[in-house]
Amino acid sequence: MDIMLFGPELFYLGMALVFFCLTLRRQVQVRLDYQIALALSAVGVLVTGLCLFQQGDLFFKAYRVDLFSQIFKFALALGLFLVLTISHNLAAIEERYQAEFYFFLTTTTIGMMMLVSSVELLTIYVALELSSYSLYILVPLRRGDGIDVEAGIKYLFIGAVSSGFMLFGLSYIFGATGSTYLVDILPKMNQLVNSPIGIIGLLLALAGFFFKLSVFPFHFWAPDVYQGGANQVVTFIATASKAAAVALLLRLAVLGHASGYNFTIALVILSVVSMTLGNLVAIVQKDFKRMLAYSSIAHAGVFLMGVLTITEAGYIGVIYYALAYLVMNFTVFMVLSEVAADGRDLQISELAGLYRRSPLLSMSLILGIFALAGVPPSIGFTGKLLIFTSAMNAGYFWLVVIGAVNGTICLYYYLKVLYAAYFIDDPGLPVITLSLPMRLLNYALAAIIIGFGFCPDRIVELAKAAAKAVL
Amino acid sequence: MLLSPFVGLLVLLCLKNEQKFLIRAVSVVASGISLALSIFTFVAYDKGLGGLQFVEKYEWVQTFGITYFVGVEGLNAPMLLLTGIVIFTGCLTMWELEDRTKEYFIWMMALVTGVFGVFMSYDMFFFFLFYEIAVVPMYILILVWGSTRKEYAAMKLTLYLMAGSGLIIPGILLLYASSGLNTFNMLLLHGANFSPWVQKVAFILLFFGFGVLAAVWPLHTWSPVGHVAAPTAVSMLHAGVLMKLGSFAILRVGMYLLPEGFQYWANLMMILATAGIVYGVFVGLAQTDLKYVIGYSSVSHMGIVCLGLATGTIDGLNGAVFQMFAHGIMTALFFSSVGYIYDRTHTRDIHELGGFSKIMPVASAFFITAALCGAGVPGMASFWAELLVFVAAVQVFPVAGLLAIAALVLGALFALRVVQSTFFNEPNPKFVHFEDVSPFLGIPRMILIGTLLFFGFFPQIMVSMIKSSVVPFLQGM
Amino acid sequence: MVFSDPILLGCLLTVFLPLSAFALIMIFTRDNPKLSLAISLVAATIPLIIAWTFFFKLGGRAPIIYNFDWMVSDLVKVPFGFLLDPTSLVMFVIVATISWLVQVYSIGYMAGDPGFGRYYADLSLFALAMLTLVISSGLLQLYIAWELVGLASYLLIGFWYEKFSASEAGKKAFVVTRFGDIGFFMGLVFLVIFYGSLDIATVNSAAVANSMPPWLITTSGLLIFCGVMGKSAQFPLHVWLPDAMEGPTPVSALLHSATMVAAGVFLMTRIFPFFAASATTMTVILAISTLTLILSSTIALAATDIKQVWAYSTVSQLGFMAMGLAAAALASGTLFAGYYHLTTHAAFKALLFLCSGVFIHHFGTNDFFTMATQGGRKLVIPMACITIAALALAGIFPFAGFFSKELILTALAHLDNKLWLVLGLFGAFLTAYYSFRVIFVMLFPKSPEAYSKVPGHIAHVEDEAHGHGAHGHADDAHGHGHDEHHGVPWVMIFPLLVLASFTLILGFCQDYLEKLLLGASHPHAMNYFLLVAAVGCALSGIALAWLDWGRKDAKCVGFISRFPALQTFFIQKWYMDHFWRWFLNRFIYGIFSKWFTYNDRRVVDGGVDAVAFSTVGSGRLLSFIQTAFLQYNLLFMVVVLAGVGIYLMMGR
Amino acid sequence: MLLFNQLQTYLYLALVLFAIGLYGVLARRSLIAILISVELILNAASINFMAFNRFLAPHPAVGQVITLFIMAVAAAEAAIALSIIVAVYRKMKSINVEHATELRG
Repeated sequence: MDIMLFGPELFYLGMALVFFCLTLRRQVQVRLDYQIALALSAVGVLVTGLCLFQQGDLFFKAYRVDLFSQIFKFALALGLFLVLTISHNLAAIEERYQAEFYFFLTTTTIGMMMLVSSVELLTIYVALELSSYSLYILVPLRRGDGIDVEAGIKYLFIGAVSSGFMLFGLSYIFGATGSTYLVDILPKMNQLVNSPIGIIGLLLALAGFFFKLSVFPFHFWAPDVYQGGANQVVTFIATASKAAAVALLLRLAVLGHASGYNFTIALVILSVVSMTLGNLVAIVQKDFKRMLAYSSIAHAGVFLMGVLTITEAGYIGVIYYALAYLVMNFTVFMVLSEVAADGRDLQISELAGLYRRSPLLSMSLILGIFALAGVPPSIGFTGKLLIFTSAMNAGYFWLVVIGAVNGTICLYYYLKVLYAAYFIDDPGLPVITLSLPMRLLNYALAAIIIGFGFCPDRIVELAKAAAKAVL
Repeated sequence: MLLSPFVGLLVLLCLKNEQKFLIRAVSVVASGISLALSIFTFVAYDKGLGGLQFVEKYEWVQTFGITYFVGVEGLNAPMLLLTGIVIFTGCLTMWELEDRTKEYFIWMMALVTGVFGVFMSYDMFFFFLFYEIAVVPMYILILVWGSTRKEYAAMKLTLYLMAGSGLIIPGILLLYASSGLNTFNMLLLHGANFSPWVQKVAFILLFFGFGVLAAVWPLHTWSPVGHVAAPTAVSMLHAGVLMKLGSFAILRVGMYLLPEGFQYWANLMMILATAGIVYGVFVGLAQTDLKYVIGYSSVSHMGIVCLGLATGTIDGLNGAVFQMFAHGIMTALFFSSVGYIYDRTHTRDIHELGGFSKIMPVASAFFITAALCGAGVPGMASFWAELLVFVAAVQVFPVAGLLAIAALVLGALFALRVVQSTFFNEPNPKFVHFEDVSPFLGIPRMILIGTLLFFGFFPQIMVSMIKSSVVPFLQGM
Repeated sequence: MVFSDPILLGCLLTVFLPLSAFALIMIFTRDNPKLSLAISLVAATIPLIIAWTFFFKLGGRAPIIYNFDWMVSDLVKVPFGFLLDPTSLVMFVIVATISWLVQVYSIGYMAGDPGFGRYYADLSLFALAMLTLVISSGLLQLYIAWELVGLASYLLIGFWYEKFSASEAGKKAFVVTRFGDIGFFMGLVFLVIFYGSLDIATVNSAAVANSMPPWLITTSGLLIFCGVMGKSAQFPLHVWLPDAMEGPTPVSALLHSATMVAAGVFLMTRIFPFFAASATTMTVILAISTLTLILSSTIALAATDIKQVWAYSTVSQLGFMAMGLAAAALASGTLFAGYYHLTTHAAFKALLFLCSGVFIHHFGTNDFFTMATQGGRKLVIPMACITIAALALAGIFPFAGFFSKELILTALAHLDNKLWLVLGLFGAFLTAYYSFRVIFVMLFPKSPEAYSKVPGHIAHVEDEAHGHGAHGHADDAHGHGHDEHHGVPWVMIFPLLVLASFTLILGFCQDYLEKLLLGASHPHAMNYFLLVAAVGCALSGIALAWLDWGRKDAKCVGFISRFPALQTFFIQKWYMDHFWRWFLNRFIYGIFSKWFTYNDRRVVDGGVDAVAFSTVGSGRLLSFIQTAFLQYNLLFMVVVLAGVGIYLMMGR
Repeated sequence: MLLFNQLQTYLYLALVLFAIGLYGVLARRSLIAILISVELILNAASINFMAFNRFLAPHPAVGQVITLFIMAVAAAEAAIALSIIVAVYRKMKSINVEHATELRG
């Protein structure tokens, strides 16, 4: 067994152990914890980056290491690192729990890394639960008046029920095919869907994955968790966790496609409803994070659109967009957590006067928002266009039309954010000063959003190679 | 040419907020360079040779067949010239801007980059990309520097235009997907055999999508509202250049790639265009806000453009493109004059204004010139354009053509009504103390008038330029 | 090439000198009266010299044509060129001469006006446009110049723009003529499409008749005549011309009597063969112009403003010219009668206006009753000139008007239907009456009280503001300081004398002109009956005027007051203004504009807003799905999943 | 053929168990009861795995391994859930799901 194949996971396991030890200490050293975490996660990014072009199978072929998984692992590592960069001021979490915050973030990262490599049902299940359970705990870690635990409990139960469904569905699939390996299951899908057991099995199984991505109707946790969780935690859920979920879906969607036309139609409907519902409800939100939650539901629909094309182009689009989504969503959350430095929930109206309080942040906000809205030249636009292109190529004309119309609807609430940031001013609000690293981060993010939006070629080529690996 | 506003933008980013003079100077220089470049391409374009010139082409995303492909031909050279002129004059016009100067010019430059990009792109991906770049900064420009119900207007305008994009995306992608060529390159797509269904569906999607920006009736209501709210230079750019993006795109993407679709929908185009011409004039007659009046005149004039396009003849297309150019300059002149007056009096109600010929003879002369141009008085560029369009229209759609010509009477009434109540009669004593346009601020307006007159007296320069591309264009159809 | 060809050079100079004068004055010397005047005068004098030179040098020669490409699209090819043939040469001379005279005259008239520079700039613009119109070789170029003439007219009428009535009149003039021009334009478009060329020489040739179906010729002919109707103020588009008197009087003389309004008639002569190709067109023209003649003459009977009288007289004389042309065409005659009348009319009508201008300038009122009571006849030279002009207008031998009118009446007499002739004679009678109404009032003033019964006349200066319309005080608003009534400056007298001499001479140039225009003089048999009838009508008109206004114990009410209904009808100008106002308010503003606006705000825009609001509303509605209660969410989840499951099972 | 030696028996058993669990999840208002119901769903899945393994699977150990894993995971889940429920109780003094209704819209 090549250690490099399992390198990232091992590294983060070690990192988790470090933090596990740190949680056992008596006295609290917040700065030290933070510095260790940041340093380790930076190394983690490096390690994952080094392992980018590894290839091979592990654990009786239940675990596949290929470019696809490694790209997502890199994204996850990056996501973790980015989240940690904005965790320098964890006002929302009590100091004595901060070490645990790092610990659970690390474990959930491990879970997700395993998730993107799993090609066997049990492995998928275990990895999924590992990543979820850590998040279940992270959400109520926030200090607050009770909405955090409420969010946590909802997250937990919706998650538990979904994974229960999934497991029940997996058991049917296992029964019908006699195997837990995706490779073995795939060829048998065709006859499987003609039996009720196959349909129910597949449907229930997908529930768990849709939950992760917050696709309608498994989206109910998202608004509550986004609002209730600490800003940094939500940032992680909204960025890295989404990327992992997309990766998982990409692996599994082949199953759905093999199940025939009806199944595809069902997925199309779910995609459309997700997009539309997410965008419409987002319009009426006042809380910034809650709005972003609905936006994430809408984006889940977009991802689904790309996934269900089951073409190389579609996969390229989805991979590209997943990476893009990580960056642009992070940008917005970064602004959010910088503005709400005391860890409170940010109302959209509280962005008032941002252009004066911090021009740099307001620029980042504009870029992030425009990217989310799919306005060029940003990675968001390019990614969305790639997905739409592939969907059109696959013949989903109306899906694209609806998607494009949704692109307009979503602009409405995104522009409301800009309106608050650019037009309303509240002279009472103080200027926000940013440290040098934060400023650099802002510039870097801006460069990525614009640069890769305008010159997507390298990423697309990478995504192409990755898509080849998974298809 | 694409680069100069972009470089200007980058330089502006690096400047400090306080260096207002430098900011203005940089933007004026940047826009001046683009003006110079656009004049250069206009002059240097070899009409005898025709076709695409000054081509730049790079593979961009091979997997999806995206190429960075820009060039100049007879159709877009006038548009580039128009953009160059309007942006240069627009930057000069806004010289006095004090509020958040830097951001303002940054967004302006972004917008202009987009506009140049649209006119020059021959790849649908970049075409659309630049199209959106040109549209989106409007939101912030109107929101921050606008007036009169600006929140509503900015939101409405942006959403409306984005809804248009919502139609364009499926349209473009449908072309891309159904061609089977895996390319966004328009010249290559031109050769693709689209099925009749694709032709019809894609054309109507693109027509309405781009038609929103071209203020095709009845998708025009964003335009008066938007113009009213926008700051002067933005109105200039918007009415002068951005609306042309829409009609240009209908020509370049819609008609060029989908000739059968165009044939199928030509009658619809004609009806909407004629409706717009007549309707715009009538509604404009009832307006009392100067900018509303101009906004509706734009609706009417863009109807003429659309009518010209709908004819699908050489004369019609020549006229349409010429009209785009002429109307762009004319509207820019309109808005810059109104903007000047509004900046000082803070009213645009034509009943409240009055006697401005006495108070600001120069400013009024600018406006009156624009109004006369709008009324189609010969000697101005727009006369020729209208002549061409009308001849073509009567030839192809006699009824629509005659109706459109008849609307010219009202056009005159329309223009003169405003001129009379704003500039003639006794001056309103409230405004008597205001100063006339200073020579410096007069420069941009003089440039605009000069352009109008120049092409009014020498239309052949423009027409032969346009024609050099229109003829092969129509042969290709 | 330009310099080697003096004729071309001349043409170009004619066009570009006024143009550059306009540009120079507008841009640089607007605020410097002296310099502006100098520039403008230079730009007027040189064309004058060129015009006369051409007239004598090129008079008898074959037409000279220059054509350059101006704009070449596909079907539309617009050349820029010059056509010098007798028809254009005569008009060229008329325009250049009167234009120059008026410019000279205006030195005195407009002295001290704050807009002096602008005035001369506008005059130069007019000169440019009118001269281009006259010598252009293509109809489209002519149309362009035609529009520019309209523009100049607009600017000059609204010259004193502070006055509402002036700016309103300018607008009216522009829009109403534009109304006709649209028809003209449509006609041209038809010609372009169905014939392909707008070259005057070609259009006049027989080729047109061969290549176009008759209905098309009729249609385009009528459409083009719409332009004539607008510019030459024919019924029902005549309404703008009387209002146009709001402009400075020299402008009225130049534009609104002698040259610009004659452009319509000139156009008819210009493409006379084309018009003549359709009898229907010509009959319509004949009917309209006759109606115009009668209408405007009757209105002139009741006017009290001296300029109004001459304005309506202009309208009627233009109608008369058109009648002459139409009749000639119907009776396969020549264009000479109408054209000749145009020439003579230009001289004597300009004279009339300029003389009136002297009075207006002097007395600061437009009301000739007031002028008379204040001693108008003491200004001897103007009074003499105005009388000469009135005699010419009335058609009394040996003044110019006599000859040209007689020619037109002859043409009318050639028609089968003698009604036209009778109406023409009636018009001549009315003309003589109203012109001598003015003359006799001025020559033999009564006490102011005597005129108090005249409807419309304003007895007291204080009441002027409430007077009939706003015409009562047309010129005194611009305040060019003529409070001390010193003598009339020579620059104003000189043009009067020149024009008066023309009025006297022109009558005897008939043969020369005819030869020039038609190549040969047709010694036509004098129809003595007609001669007697015409002179008789004129004399009886004068006599009636004498009875009503001239003699010592005249009642000073006019014979028309016996028919109060008619009188009101005439004073209200046949209610044409009312009609147009009603039409505009009722249909354009009241129906179309209002309802379209309503539609725009409520339906189109309202629809858009409704979509937006319903989107937001549906968002609000959908947000209720997200209840706070965990188990509802779970239930919803299960139900949807079950639904999808059922769908899949069904579709299996 | 004995009832307990048939695959269907176990599948139905699991299905019933799943249904009971689902009902419990939807109907019970106590968080702990909901947790128990979730465990029932997991157990239903376990039974399925075992049954399929016993009657169909080519490899005899797979289902059993999975079941073991499920038990472990379910234990972890229970631990986490209970800890959160404790937190809920601390803040709300109630473990009734009807009291956790702050977040809506």
